[in-house]
Amino acid sequence: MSYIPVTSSEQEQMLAAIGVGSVDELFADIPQEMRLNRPLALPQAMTEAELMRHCRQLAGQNISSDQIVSFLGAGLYDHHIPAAVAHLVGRSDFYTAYTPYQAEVSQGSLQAIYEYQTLICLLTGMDVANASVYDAATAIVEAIAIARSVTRRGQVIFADDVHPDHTAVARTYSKGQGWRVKTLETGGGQIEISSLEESLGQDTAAVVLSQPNFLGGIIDLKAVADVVHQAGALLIVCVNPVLLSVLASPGECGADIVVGEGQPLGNPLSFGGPTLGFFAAKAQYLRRLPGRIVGRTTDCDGRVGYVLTLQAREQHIRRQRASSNICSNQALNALAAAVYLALLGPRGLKEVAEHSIQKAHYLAEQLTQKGLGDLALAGPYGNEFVFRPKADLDMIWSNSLNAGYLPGLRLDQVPQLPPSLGESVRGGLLMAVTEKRTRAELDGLVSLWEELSERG
Amino acid sequence: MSYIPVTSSEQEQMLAAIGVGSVDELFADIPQEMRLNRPLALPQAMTEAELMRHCRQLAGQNISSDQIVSFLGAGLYDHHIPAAVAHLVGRSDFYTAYTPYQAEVSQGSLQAIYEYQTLICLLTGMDVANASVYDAATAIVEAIAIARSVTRRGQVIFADDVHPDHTAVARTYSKGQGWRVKTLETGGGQIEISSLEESLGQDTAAVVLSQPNFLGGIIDLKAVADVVHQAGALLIVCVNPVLLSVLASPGECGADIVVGEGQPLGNPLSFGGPTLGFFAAKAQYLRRLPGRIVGRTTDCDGRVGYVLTLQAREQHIRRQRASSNICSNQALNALAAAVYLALLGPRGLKEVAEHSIQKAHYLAEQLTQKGLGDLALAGPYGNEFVFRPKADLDMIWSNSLNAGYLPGLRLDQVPQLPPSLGESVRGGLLMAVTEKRTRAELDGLVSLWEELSERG
Amino acid sequence: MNVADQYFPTIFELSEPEKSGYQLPDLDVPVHELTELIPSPLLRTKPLPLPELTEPEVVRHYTGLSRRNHAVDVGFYPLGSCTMKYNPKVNEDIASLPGFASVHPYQPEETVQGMLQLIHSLEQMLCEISGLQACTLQPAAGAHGELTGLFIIQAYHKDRGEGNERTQIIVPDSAHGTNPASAAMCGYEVVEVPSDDRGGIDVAALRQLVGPKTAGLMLTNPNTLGLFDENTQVIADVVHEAGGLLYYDGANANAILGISRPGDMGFDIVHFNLHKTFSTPHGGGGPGSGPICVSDDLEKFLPVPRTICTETDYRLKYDYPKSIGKVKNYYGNIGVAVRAYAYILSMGPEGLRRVSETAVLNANYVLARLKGAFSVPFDRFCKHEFVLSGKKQAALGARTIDMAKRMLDYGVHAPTIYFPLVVEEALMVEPTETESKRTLDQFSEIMLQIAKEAEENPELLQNAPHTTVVRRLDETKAARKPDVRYSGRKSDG
Amino acid sequence: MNVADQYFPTIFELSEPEKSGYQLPDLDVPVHELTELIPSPLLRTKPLPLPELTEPEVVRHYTGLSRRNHAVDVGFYPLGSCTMKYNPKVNEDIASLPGFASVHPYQPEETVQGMLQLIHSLEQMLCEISGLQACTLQPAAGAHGELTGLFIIQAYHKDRGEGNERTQIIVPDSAHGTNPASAAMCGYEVVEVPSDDRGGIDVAALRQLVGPKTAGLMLTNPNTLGLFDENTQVIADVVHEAGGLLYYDGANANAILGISRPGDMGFDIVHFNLHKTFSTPHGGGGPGSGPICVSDDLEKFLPVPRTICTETDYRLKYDYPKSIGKVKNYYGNIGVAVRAYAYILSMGPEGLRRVSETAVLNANYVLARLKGAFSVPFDRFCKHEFVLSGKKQAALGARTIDMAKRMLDYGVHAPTIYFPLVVEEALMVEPTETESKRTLDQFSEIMLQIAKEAEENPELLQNAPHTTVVRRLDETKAARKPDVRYSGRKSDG
Ligand SMILES: Cc1ncc(COP(=O)(O)O)c(C=O)c1O
Ligand SMILES: Cc1ncc(COP(=O)(O)O)c(C=O)c1O
Repeated sequence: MSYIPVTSSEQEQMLAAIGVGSVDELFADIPQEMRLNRPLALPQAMTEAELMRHCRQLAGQNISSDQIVSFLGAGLYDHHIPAAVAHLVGRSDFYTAYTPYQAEVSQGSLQAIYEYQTLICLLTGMDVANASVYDAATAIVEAIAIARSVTRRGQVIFADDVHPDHTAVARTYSKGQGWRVKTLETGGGQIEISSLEESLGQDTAAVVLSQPNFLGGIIDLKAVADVVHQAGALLIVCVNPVLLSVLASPGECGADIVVGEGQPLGNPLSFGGPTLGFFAAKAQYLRRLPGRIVGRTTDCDGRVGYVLTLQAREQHIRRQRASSNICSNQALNALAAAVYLALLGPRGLKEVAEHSIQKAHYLAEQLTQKGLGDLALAGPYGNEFVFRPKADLDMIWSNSLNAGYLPGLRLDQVPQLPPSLGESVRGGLLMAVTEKRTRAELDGLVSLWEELSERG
Repeated sequence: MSYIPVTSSEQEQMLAAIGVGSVDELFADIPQEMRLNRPLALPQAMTEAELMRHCRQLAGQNISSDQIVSFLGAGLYDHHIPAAVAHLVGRSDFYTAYTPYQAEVSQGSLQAIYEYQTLICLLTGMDVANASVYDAATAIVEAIAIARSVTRRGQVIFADDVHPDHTAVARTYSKGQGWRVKTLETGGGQIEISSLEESLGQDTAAVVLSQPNFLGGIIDLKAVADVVHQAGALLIVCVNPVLLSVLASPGECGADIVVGEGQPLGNPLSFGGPTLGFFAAKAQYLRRLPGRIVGRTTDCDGRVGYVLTLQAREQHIRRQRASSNICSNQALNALAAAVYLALLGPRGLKEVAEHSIQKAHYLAEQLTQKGLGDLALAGPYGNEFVFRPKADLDMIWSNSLNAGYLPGLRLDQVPQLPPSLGESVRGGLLMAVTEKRTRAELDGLVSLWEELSERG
Repeated sequence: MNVADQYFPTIFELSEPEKSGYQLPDLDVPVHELTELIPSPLLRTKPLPLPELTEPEVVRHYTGLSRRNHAVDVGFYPLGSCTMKYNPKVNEDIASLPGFASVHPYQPEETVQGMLQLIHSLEQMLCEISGLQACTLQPAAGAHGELTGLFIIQAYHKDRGEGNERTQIIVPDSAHGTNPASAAMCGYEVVEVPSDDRGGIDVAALRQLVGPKTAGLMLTNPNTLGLFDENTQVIADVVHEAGGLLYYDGANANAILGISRPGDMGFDIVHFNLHKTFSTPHGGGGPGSGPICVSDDLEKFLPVPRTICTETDYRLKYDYPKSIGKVKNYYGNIGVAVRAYAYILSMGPEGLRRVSETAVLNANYVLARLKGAFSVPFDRFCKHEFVLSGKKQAALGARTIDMAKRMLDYGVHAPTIYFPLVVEEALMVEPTETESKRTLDQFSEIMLQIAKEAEENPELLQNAPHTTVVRRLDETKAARKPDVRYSGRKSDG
Repeated sequence: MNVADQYFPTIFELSEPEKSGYQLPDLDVPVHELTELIPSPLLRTKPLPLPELTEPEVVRHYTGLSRRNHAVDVGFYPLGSCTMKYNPKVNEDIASLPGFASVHPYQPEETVQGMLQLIHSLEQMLCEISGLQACTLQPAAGAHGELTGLFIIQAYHKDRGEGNERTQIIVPDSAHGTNPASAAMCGYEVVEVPSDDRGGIDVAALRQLVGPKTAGLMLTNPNTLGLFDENTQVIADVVHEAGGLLYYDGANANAILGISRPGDMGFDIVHFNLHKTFSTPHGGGGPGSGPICVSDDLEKFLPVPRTICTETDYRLKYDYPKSIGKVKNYYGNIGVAVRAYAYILSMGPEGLRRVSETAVLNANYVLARLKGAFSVPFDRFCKHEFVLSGKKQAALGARTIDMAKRMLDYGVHAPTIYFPLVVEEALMVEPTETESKRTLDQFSEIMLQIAKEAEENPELLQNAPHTTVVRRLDETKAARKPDVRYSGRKSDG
C-alpha cells in the first residue's frame, strides 16, 4: 500500500512490543455485534494511473470556464487568477499544516493570516478581522449572533436582494436558534429609508444588506447606517471584495460588521466551495468575533512573532459559551486571497473592478441598443445586471449554450428567490462580466442574439 | 512591469547614488553604431491572461499522449509518472537554485544528486556516476572522449542498431574532433562475435552498443565484452534504464562505461527535451568523468555534508584541458529520475518493465496470429518490436491516426537510418508498448487493423 | 548574526508605491467615466491602502513564510484528534483539473454531470462506510456537520411534536469543544455526562440524565481519549429509549474504517471530517469538509439541494418540504470532497480497513514504548490515538506545555495538549497510519529523552523551544493588548 | 540539540524491504514466463538493490531536502555570470500543459503544429534579438551552443578549403572556462589574448595573434568583468580581416537586450543561455538551453532538422547537405524553450529593453555602494554585473572564500568567486533586474558589514558560515578520498 509505510515484519515487531499476537486483539473492545463482518461494499482499489484516468474522465464531463464564454456570477466570479497564487498556495509547507497551534513552528501560517486580517481590514475599512469563516452565508449568521448578543434582540431584517442562498442559510439557523427573519422589500433597487424605518422595531437586532445586491445593483449604504443605528440595531453588510476597490468602503459608510464571499480574490470556482467567508468588524466587537484570530507578540528574546490569540472566545476553551462553534475554517482560501491582493495591489484590484464594470456596461448597452431586450432595473450596477431578452428565453438559452456561451443565471430557475424580487425581474437573466471577457466575446454574444432574434 | 521591482522614483535615487543623470549614461561605452535605434521587432507585451490564452491555444494544436493511444517509443517512452514526482521537482527551492556552488546552502540539491549518482550506479551495476549530461547521445560522445584519451586511439565502432540520432550526433562530433566512426552491421540482431572481431583494430578506442537496440532487440552483452577488451578497446553501452530492472546489468556484463537516456525514469516526453543523459563508469575512470560530481564529506564540526568534488576535471578550473566543456547539465531531470526510482523501488520498476514487456509480446502475438503481418526480426525483444504489416502502410497509418491510435514509428521515415539496418526492417513500424497501454487499447488496435485489412 | 534571528518583515513593509504584480490588457471597450456609471457618492474617495509589490517579491515573501512552517510533508505531526495523515499528491492534481476546479455551481446541470456523479457516488460511499442511509456534503467542516446534525435532531423532534420539550443535548465531559458549542449554538441546553474509570461514559450517570427533555447525545467513538466506549450498545439503548437521537462525531473515524460502522453501533447521525479521515489536507486550518450521514428516518430533513440520480442523469433537487433548508452557500466544500472521493477509490475496501488497523497498531506501539515514562490515565489498548498525562513531569517542574515546546527543538510537532480536559496535563498523541515504524521509534525516543530531561534539567524544557525561528511567544501579551492587524509599526511587536 | 544539527539520512537509510510508493493494476494480458520471452542468460540474476520506500516517506525526504537549499524564490542570489533572475510562475504552468509536456518528438508533424510554430517563432525572435539571420534551438546549454558554433566555424573554413589551416581559436584571458574547453573539445588550439587596463581585449596583442591559423575569436560582451569591450568594432575588423569568424558568448546578454545586438556588433555566431537571459529556471544546475543564431552565410551549416514554415504548415526539414549534422537527440531542450518563448511574449520589446536597463542600473548601484570598501579593478561603469577584488580583505586574513561563506550567514547567496581569473580574489556580483532596491540595499549593507568584520574580526569570517545546516565543508577531503555513491556507512562522511 503506497500510503502505509508499515511492513508486515515491522508489524510483527510492533505487535510483540505491544504484547499482543494480532492486530485484531487491539480491537477486542469493539463488541462483535458492532463489527462489520464483511468488506465494505466499495469499488476495488484503483492504482494511481487508473484513478487519474477515471477522474479525468469525470472531469471531462463538466464544462469548465475555460471551455465556455461564461456570464455566470451570482456571488462567485470567474476572474483571472495569477499563476503565482496556485504556486504559493500549493506549497505543501502551507497546505499540509494544521491550524497553527504550536506557534513557534507555524510562523509561516500565522504571519500570513495576520497579514490577511490586515488586508481585509484595509479593504473593508473596518478595524478588525478574523482568520476566515466558511463562506459569506455563515459569515452573516455569525454576524447576526454578535448582533443578537450585543442587542439582546431577536429579529433580523434581511433586504430581499441579499443572495437567496445567504437568506436561506439564515432561515435554517434562525429556526434552529430561535430568532426571526424579516424581509425588507427593495424590488432590487435602493433601500427606501422610509420602509426601512418602518421595518425597524424594538426587537431588531440587525439589518443585513448586500453591496452590490444579488442582482448587481449598487446601493447607497451611507443613507442607511444612521437609521439602523438610531433604532439600536447593527448594520451588517455583505460585500463583493473586488468592487470594494472602487466603491465607498462599508467602514466609511458606518457598517458595524462587514462580511463577504472571498472567492473573487484569487480562489477558483470549485463548484461553489471551498471558498471563504471574510469577517470584519468594528474594534469593539473584537472579543466577540467567531473563530480564529492571529495576534502579533514577542518571544522571550524580544523577537516579533505571531500566535493564535483571544482563544478564550473559542469552543475548545469556552465550550458551550463560545462565541461560535467554528473550528476548522478556510485558511488556505484566505491565504490565496492574501496572495491575490498582494499581487494585484491597489491599482491591480481597481483595474479588475473597472474593467469588469466597463465591460458589463458595454455589454448591457449593446444588448439594449440593438433592441434585444431591456434591463430589469434602473439603478446603478457594477459588473452584473439583469437583462430581459425580448426573444424567448428558452430559445436563446439553448442556442447560446450550443454556441459556447453560458449567458448568465436564469432567474426563473433560482430556487427561493424572494417573490418581491422575483416580480421585478421576471424573465430576466442575471449576467456578470469580468475582466476576462474580451470585447470579441461580448460582441459575439450580441451578434448571436441578434441573429437569433431575427430568425426567431 | 510585474517582474521588475524598481520604481521610477527609486531609479532616480539610484542614478543619483551612481552619479549619473540617466540610465542611458551607463551605456555610454556602447558605440552609437552598435546601438539599436529602434524597438525590437517583436510582438507587443502580453499580460499573463493573454499569454496563457495564446499558449493554451498553441498547446491545443498538439496532440498529447493523453489524447491518443500511442505506440511511439524509439528512445523515449510514455510511462506513467507518479503524481508525487512533479510535486517534488516542482518545489521552487529546487528548481530556482543554481548549480550548488555554495555547498552549505545547497545541501538539498547536493544530497539529492549524491543519491541520484548512487541510484544510477545501482541500476547499471557500475562503480561511479556523474550528476548527468545533456542526453544519451552526448553521453556517448563524452564516453568516447574518455575511451580516446585512455587508449589514445582514433576509431570508434558503432553497432548499426544504435539509435540513429545518437550515431548522427557522434558523427558530428567525430568530424569536429577528428576521430572516425566505423559501423558494425548487425541487421538488428545479435552482435556476431566474428564480425566484431573483424571490425576491431589496432586503432579501435571503443565499441558502442545499445541495449536494447534501436529496434527493441535485446542483445547478449556478455559475449561481447571480452572480445572488446582483448582488442584493447572500451565497451560503451547505451541502455534503457527501465529495462535494466529485468536485464542482466551492463556492469555484470563487463561494460566499461554505461550511458543512457534517463527520460523513461519519471520525465515527461517534452517533445524530446529536456531529458537527461546518465553516465556511469568503472571506478578507474572517476577522474576522467565529464561534468559535475557530488561527493560526501564532513564539515568543520564533523557533520556529514555534500560538495561538488573533483572539480579539477572541469572547465572552469582546467579550461582547455578539462575532461569536457559541459557546465549546466540536466540536474532537475536527474532529480525527477531519482524521485521516480525512490517511489518505484526495485519491485515497482521491475513491474513497469515486465508489464511493458508482456504487453508488447501480447500485442505482437495478436498482430501476427491474426495474420496482419510479421515481425521483422527474430531475436528476443523487450517492450518494442518492428512489425511489418501486410496491408498498405500508408492506409493503415492514416486510418489509425483517425481512429485515435499513433501506431509507432514508421521506419521508412527515419532520417539517417543505416542502410544495413533499413534493409532488414523495410516497411516496418517500430512499436513500443508501456505499462500504460491497457488490453482494451491493444485489442482495439488489433481489431481496427483486422477491419482495415478486410476492407482494403 | 543568525538568519533565524532576522525579523521577517510583513508584506506591508515591503510595499513601494507604483509596484504591482499584475497587469491587465488595455480595456478594449469604449470607456465611460466611472462617475457616469455609478453616482460618485457611492464611490470610494480615498485610495485603497493595499501594499504594492511585484511578483518576484510576493513569491519570495510567501515562499519564505512557508519555510517557517512545520507541516506533514516536513515532519511528524502527531496532533491528537486531528489525524494528520499524509495527503496524497495525486488527489491534489485531480482536484485542480479544470473540469473540477473551474466549474460554477450555477451551471446548467447538463454541463456538470461528472461533478454531480462524483458527489452522488461519494455520498453513497460515505453511507456505506457509516452504515447509514443518506448523506449530504453541504457542511463545511466537522463543527458545521455537528450543527447541521443538531438542526436535524431539532427538526425531527419538532416533526414529532416534541420540539419544545426536548431541549437538552447530552455531551460527555471528554467531548471536543465543538460538541457543546454546536449544541449551544443550536439553542440547546448542554448537559455534561461524566466519564467512568474505563474512560467511557458513566452509564449510571447517563441513566440519571436522560428523560423527556433529552433531544440527543453526541459521542465521539473512539472518544477523545482514544478509547472505544465499551458500553456503546447500552448508551444507544438508554438514549433511544428516552426518545433521544444519537449523534456520532466522526473526527475519530480513522480507527474504525471497515471494522465497525456508527450506523451498526446504533447512531442516527454521523459526521465525517474529510480533512482528517479521508486524507484531504488541512490547509493550515482549513478548508475542511464535514458531510453527514443519517438514517432513513432522518433523510427527509437533510439540507437541500440533494444530488439525485435519475434514470438518465444526475440532478440537483430542492423539493424536500421537511428539509432544514440550507446550511451553506451552494453545495459544500466540493473541492475537498473531490480529494476524499479520490482517496476512497485509491484505498478500496481492504485499503480502508488497513488504514484503521495500522492507525491503531501505530498508536498502541507508541503507547507501549512510552508507558513506562509517562502516566497513563487508562490502562487499556487505545484505538488510533492515546492520551498521556504529564503530571509526573509537571511535578518536577516540566509541565506539558514545556514538554510540547521542547519537542519542537527535536523537529517534530507536539501532540495536542491540555485536551481532553478530563486528563490532567494531557498529551494526546495520534500517529496515523502513514507514519513508518522508524518515525514512531524516533518520536518515542524523543519523548523518552524529554522525560529524562524533565528529571534532570526541567529549566531546559521551561525555556524551550531553543532552535525555532522564534522562541516561546508571549501569549498573555498577545491577548492583553491585542495587535491583530498591522498598523505600521516596524518590529516592536 | 538543534534540528539543524540532525543528520539528514540518505534515502538508502530509509529503505525497508517490502515497501513501495507505486502500484500497477494487475496485468490484464496473458502472461508468459519472462524466460520464455528473453533467454535467461540475458536476464538479471541478482535483485535490483534500489531503496524501498512509500510515497509519504519519499515526499518527506525530498521536501526536507528542498528546505536545505537556497534558491531565487528564497532569497537574493547575486551569482555573477549566472543571471539568477526571477522565473515567472506562469511560464512553469505553460510548459506543463500536456500539449507541450506530453508530446513525443517523433509524432507526425500534423499532430504537433503548435509545437513547431512555437519553435519557429522563438527562433525568429532570437534572430531579431541577436541581429542575426538564422537560429537553431538544438544545443542543450551554453557550452553546447559554443561547441555547436565551433563545429560551424570548422565547417565554414572547411567549406572554403581552409579546414586544415585554421587551427586556432582566440579566447580572452577573462573568458569563461567553457570557451577554451569547447574550443579544445573541437580540436582547436586555444590561444589566449590578454586583457588591457580597461578590462577589454588588448587590441595590440590581438593583432599579433591573428593570422592564417585563426579560425575565430570567442568573446563575451559585456565580458566576464561586466564591461562592454570599447574596441568591439576594431576587434571584429581585425579578426574578420584575418579570415576568422566572431563568436559571441551570450551568457551576458542580459545587459544588451534591445540596446545593442551582437549581429550589429559584427559577430557571426551567437549563443543565448535561455536559462539566464530568458528567465527559465536553472533547476539546481540544469536543464538549460543554448540556442545559437548565425549570419546568412552560415545558415547552411546549422544542425538538422530545421523547423520551417511552408505556406500551409510547419515542417521539420533534414535536407541540408552542408549541415554539421545533429548535436543532440531530437530537437533540443524544447521544454526550456517554451518558457523562454512565454517570457519574451510577456515582456515585449519595451519590456526586454527595460530588463537590460534595470539590470545595468542595479549593478551600478550596488557597485557605487561598495566601491569604498572593496578594491575595484576597473573604475568604469559596469553593465549588468561587476567584479570586485577582495585583496584588501585578504591581506587582513579574510579571503574572498571567507567573505563568501560569511554571506551565507546573512541569508544571501554569495557572488561568483575567484572568477574571472584575471582579477585577484574576485567577487563577481550580478544582481539582475528582478531585485528591488530594498534587496540591493540590504545586500550592500551586508557586504559593508562583512568588510568591517574583515577588519575587526577576520576569524569570524574564516570560520564562517556559522548558521547554515552544515558548516564549512571539507572539500579537500572530498577530493582526496572521493565518496561519490552511498555505500552503506551511516554517518561517518
Ligand atoms: C473530536 C472532534 N470533533 C469535532 C472537531 C471539529 O472539526 P472541524 O475542525 O472540522 O470543525 C474536531 C476537530 O479537531 C475534533 O477533534
Ligand atoms: C560567460 C559564460 N559562458 C558560458 C557559460 C556556459 O553556459 P552553460 O552552463 O549553459 O553551459 C556560462 C555559464 O555560467 C557563462 O557564464
